[in-house]
Amino acid sequence: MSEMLFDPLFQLPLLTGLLLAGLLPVLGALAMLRDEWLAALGLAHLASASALLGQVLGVPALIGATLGALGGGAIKTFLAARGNIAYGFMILAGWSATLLIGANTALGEQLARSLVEGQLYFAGIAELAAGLLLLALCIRYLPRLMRPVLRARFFPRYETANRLAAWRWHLGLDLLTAGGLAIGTLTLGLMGTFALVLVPAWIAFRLAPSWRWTLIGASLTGVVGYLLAFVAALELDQPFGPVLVGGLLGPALLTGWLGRPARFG
Amino acid sequence: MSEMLFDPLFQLPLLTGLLLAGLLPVLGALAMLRDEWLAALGLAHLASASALLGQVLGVPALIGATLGALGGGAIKTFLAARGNIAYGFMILAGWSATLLIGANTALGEQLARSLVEGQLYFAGIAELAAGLLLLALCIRYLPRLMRPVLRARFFPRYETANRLAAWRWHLGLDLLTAGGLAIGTLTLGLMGTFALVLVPAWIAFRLAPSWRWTLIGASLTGVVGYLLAFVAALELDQPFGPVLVGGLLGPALLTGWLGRPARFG
Amino acid sequence: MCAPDPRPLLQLDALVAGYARPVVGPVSLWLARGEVLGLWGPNGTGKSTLLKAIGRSARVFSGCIELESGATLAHLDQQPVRLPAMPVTGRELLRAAGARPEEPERTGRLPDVLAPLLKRRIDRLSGGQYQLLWVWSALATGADLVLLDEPTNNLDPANRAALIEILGRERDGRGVLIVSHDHDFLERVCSRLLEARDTGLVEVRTARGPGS
Amino acid sequence: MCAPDPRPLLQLDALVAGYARPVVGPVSLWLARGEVLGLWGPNGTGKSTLLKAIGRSARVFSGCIELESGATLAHLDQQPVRLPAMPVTGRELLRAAGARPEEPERTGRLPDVLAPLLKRRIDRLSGGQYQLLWVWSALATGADLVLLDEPTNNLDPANRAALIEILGRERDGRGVLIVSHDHDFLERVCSRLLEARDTGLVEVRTARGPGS
Amino acid sequence: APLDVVATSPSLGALVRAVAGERLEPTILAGPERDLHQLQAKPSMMRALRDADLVVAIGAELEVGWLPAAIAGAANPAIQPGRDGYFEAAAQVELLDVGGPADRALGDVHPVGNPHVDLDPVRMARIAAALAERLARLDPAGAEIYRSGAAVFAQAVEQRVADWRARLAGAPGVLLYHRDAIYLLDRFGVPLLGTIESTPGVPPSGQDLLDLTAKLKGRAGVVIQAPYQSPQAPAKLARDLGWRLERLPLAPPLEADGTGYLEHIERWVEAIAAARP
Ligand SMILES: Nc1ncnc2c1ncn2[C@@H]1O[C@H](COP(=O)(O)OP(=O)(O)OP(=O)(O)O)[C@@H](O)[C@H]1O
Ligand SMILES: Nc1ncnc2c1ncn2[C@@H]1O[C@H](COP(=O)(O)OP(=O)(O)OP(=O)(O)O)[C@@H](O)[C@H]1O
Ligand SMILES: [Mg+2]
Ligand SMILES: [Mg+2]
Ligand SMILES: [Zn+2]
Repeated sequence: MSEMLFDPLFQLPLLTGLLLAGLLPVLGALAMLRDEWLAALGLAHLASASALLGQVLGVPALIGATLGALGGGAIKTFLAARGNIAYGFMILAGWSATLLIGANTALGEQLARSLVEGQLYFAGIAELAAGLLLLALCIRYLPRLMRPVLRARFFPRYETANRLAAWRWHLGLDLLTAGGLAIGTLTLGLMGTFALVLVPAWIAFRLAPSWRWTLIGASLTGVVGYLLAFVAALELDQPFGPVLVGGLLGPALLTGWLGRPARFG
Repeated sequence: MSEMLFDPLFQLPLLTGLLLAGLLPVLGALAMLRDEWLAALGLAHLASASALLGQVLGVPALIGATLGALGGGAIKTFLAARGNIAYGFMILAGWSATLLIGANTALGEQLARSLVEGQLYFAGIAELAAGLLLLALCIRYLPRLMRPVLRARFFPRYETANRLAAWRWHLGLDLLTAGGLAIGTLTLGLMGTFALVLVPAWIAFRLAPSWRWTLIGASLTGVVGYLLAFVAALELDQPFGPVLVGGLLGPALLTGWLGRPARFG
Repeated sequence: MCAPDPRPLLQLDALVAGYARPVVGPVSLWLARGEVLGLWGPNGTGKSTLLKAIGRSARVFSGCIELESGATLAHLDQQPVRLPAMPVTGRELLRAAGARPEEPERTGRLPDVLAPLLKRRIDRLSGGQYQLLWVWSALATGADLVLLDEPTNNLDPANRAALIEILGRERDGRGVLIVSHDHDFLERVCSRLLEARDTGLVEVRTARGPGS
Repeated sequence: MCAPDPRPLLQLDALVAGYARPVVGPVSLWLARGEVLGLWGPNGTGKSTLLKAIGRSARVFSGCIELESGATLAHLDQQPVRLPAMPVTGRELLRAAGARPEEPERTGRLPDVLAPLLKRRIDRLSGGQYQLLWVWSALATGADLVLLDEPTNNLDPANRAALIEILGRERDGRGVLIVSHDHDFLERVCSRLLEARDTGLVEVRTARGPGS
Repeated sequence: APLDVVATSPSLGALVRAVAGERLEPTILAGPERDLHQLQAKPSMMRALRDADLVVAIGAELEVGWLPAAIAGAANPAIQPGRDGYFEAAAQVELLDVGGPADRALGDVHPVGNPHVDLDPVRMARIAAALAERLARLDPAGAEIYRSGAAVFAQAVEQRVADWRARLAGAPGVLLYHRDAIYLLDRFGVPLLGTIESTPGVPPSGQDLLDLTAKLKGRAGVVIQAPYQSPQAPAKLARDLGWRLERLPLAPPLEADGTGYLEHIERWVEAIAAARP
């Protein structure tokens, strides 16, 4: 087993994934706070649509997809759309646009999706670089975004009352989320990214004693779940994405069971 | 145009779809009330997984899928899981199971999705019968489910306090939702079903003066959007699903724009 | 002081309740039909937790809660449920609670201020308007035991007086347990008043004695 | 009655505000730094709407709102925001509001009752505990104008007294506008008191006159 | 074995066995039920690619969604595109559907030409010859075996093509889901009556179905779909037209060799020939 884990073939993927498994849950906790954990699915649907559109116009799929995700974040800020429902609408819009573009141009829709979705075992130096870029962006911007995010959640009137340039940090966070999820999807695949955003944050929200520990706990849960899944996938020779989901759902079920509503008597 | 609409080839699909376009928004309004509009996506992912599993075991896909959706509803009741997050977990569980089954058996995961997804133009007498069954179930059970649902939303403590056999109506509603969405997905496709559940209810929640009118308004929005989309899809020779989504997103954007947060001054 | 009814509607016996850990108790009390029992005490002493334990939504660590068999409960939270966009009218809300606004003979007369609100969406009511509707929804259900948590929040003096009047009419065979910080209000509506102190619940004299 | 300060912090001039339709006004009032202005009146007369209009979250139909340029606002809703599962401590909540619980010299002394709550998750506080934290969060921000809506809800007499004391200390150059149904509370903390009547806002005498 | 050979599809695996006989045992990445347009990677796939001396792919962007990334991830310099260790079947023969959508009404094409060459036995024989040369270059010691293996396979194909041509002469035609069998139809002059999807992955519109039914009503034919394709539309069209519906994989079973490959073609021929009224 250990020799598999240290097989140089899987070192770069292991490292890149580890980075994302630590970062995505932090973005996930912020998304959970804002009730926007559906972000990964919403943005991914927009990204496939715009990857396809990009191909029609001769833009490489990767660039088209990234622009689509970032554009989705920007449009969300612009429409002042908040909450999961915004991403629900994104799913619908992206999905139908993909099908309509597919039906009216010479480009296959399935191909577009598989082009913008990565698989961990393919991760190379480019994905690692993207992960490091995400790390840098998070270290630079998350600390200063944290306060406005919490404030907007608990004191929604403060922002409006002070004509704060709220759109600036909303845009910042929406773009950071979109970018982070795009990098996650390109590296881990959509399902792994969705799982890393949703599950560790959900567990941490139940158990953590404070916001600080929510972020730390979510990140640790992500990392531990990731490592277990990595080993399990290698051992059992399985695709990584679904094993990661399984590895994260286990602890979630346990948490849910432990924290089930107190019974009477 | 009109001759297309009255082309006997399309009469059965038109009728079946019309039935569903009137019913699904009502289920959607209930789902929106419970903050469970993600149901369609969650159940569909479970249904694909179980359709695939069924094929491994030699069960016909349709039965496997239906059992999967109903089982999802039952498990949700059993775990007392509430809200969209329950369906978020269903998406993850169903999706990873599909991929794992796909990767380890002779059944491709591509098939899974297509097994549970219908297309309106294929609707035949079986789909119409399923739609009528849904109509009958809704007429029979929705009126008596309405009060407990509203009560659980606004007076969550009443149920617990009275040891009401709450799980019975929760199960009833979860199963009705699962069944309704399964029939919708088999007939209209996943995207059309998701759109019919989410969009008309969202519009009605903003505009309706009462719960009664929310249900009526959602149903009417669904029917009108559906008819427009049906004609448009035939006229423009487009796949029906995305056109329906487009036809519903238009009014939603308009509603959102009209009801945008009041500006200062 | 003797129980007006030999078999109380509700009886708590050395009840210790809480969440992950116990936060209140041991508490013993009883409540008979026809009584309005008040409970007051400092913030955070576990009054709401006690109501939740009776309403089966907090955990019981020891002791027991005995409720007359078959008795129905209406339990309102301290903070009314207000949701961002809810296309439900006041009348529909009352119906959902189990009240019949059309049949005043069964549920008592609707307060005058509420009548014009019944046609409006509840997400467009003011804080006090919703509060009154919320409290009324519990009283109009015909539940045998009504648990109210801070019912006077947000109410203006006139509506507070209306609530006092309604509760005064509530002596018809059901039991009401009210948690409030409004001492004057409790004095006016309660037949007995308990105070939460460090030593446990202590009975306090009120203007309206038992059965007054 | 003369303005204690020639340039008021806040001035409303024949303001008509509401949502889809106007619900309050025309209202004219002014508030100078150092004042605590109280507003009371029946349920549904538009007090909260007025605060929202000042806080730029209700629609202004006519008239105008003038705020000293550069003045910052803290606006609390009538119903505190309580979310089902929120792993945020009291201290983190205060920080998010812009308060510095560690620097009492800047934001005023923290009420004694709050200190032990700062380490706990806010979803595990009692109604009154959270209410006090919530109100304090607005006062500790250093905003120039603080809008409070029913701050005494859920507070026990001791905490209510603590709030009165805190507000008494608030005369240091900021303005506070309080909506409440607790007339006694308003009398104690406000330098001026306005009553919402059908005819508009009417000034009422209080125990503490202007500048007392 | 002297060479580690990885084939993306069972058709190519069968071809490797046909050429190399016992000398080489190819690792096959996807079973016949898999859609080669998309594939989930397992760790064993990455190891196979890292250790491979030769990757045999279909090419023409059929595997573009995963193979380039997998090869890059495996960091095996020998199998990079352009090197001797990377062999594309589609690059060895002339392709159909080159140069953009020739006939929109019949459905869509892959941008650089239709890659599904593995259903044409004649092209496969030519590919086998090229593959033999490539293997010979990588493993000179086995050159004789490879060349003779390719020749034997070509002969076997030639033997059967005449029979197949005879059996398929005048076959009424096939309705496909995707343009994945056009090489076979083109080889034997069987008409392609249409494709059910108008674009890969896009469900047919109502008009498509109407047109197809209207156009094909009263004619004879057979609907053939791959196992991973959505069954509803083919089933409905088959029902409406009164045709047989065949579900045939695009590739032979995993363990197939040259004979197994020809057996696989035989199944297709049989299904198409049986449609004769
Ligand atoms: N969900 C919870 N989990 C853990 N502890 C809780 C929870 N809710 C309340 N508590 C704690 O239990 C104690 C009692 O809370 P409770 O809400 O019952 O007080 P209360 O008497 O109703 O106070 P108030 O007058 O402020 O409403 C408090 O110390 C509170 O912090
Ligand atoms: N979102 C809304 N949309 C439409 N009308 C509203 C809305 N919110 C409140 N109203 C109506 O506006 C009027 C004023 O409401 P507001 O909340 O300002 O009253 P208030 O003076 O604060 O009352 P209370 O003392 O009960 O808090 C009421 O009649 C109320 O029904
Ligand atoms: Mg309480
Ligand atoms: Mg108010
Ligand atoms: Zn293809």
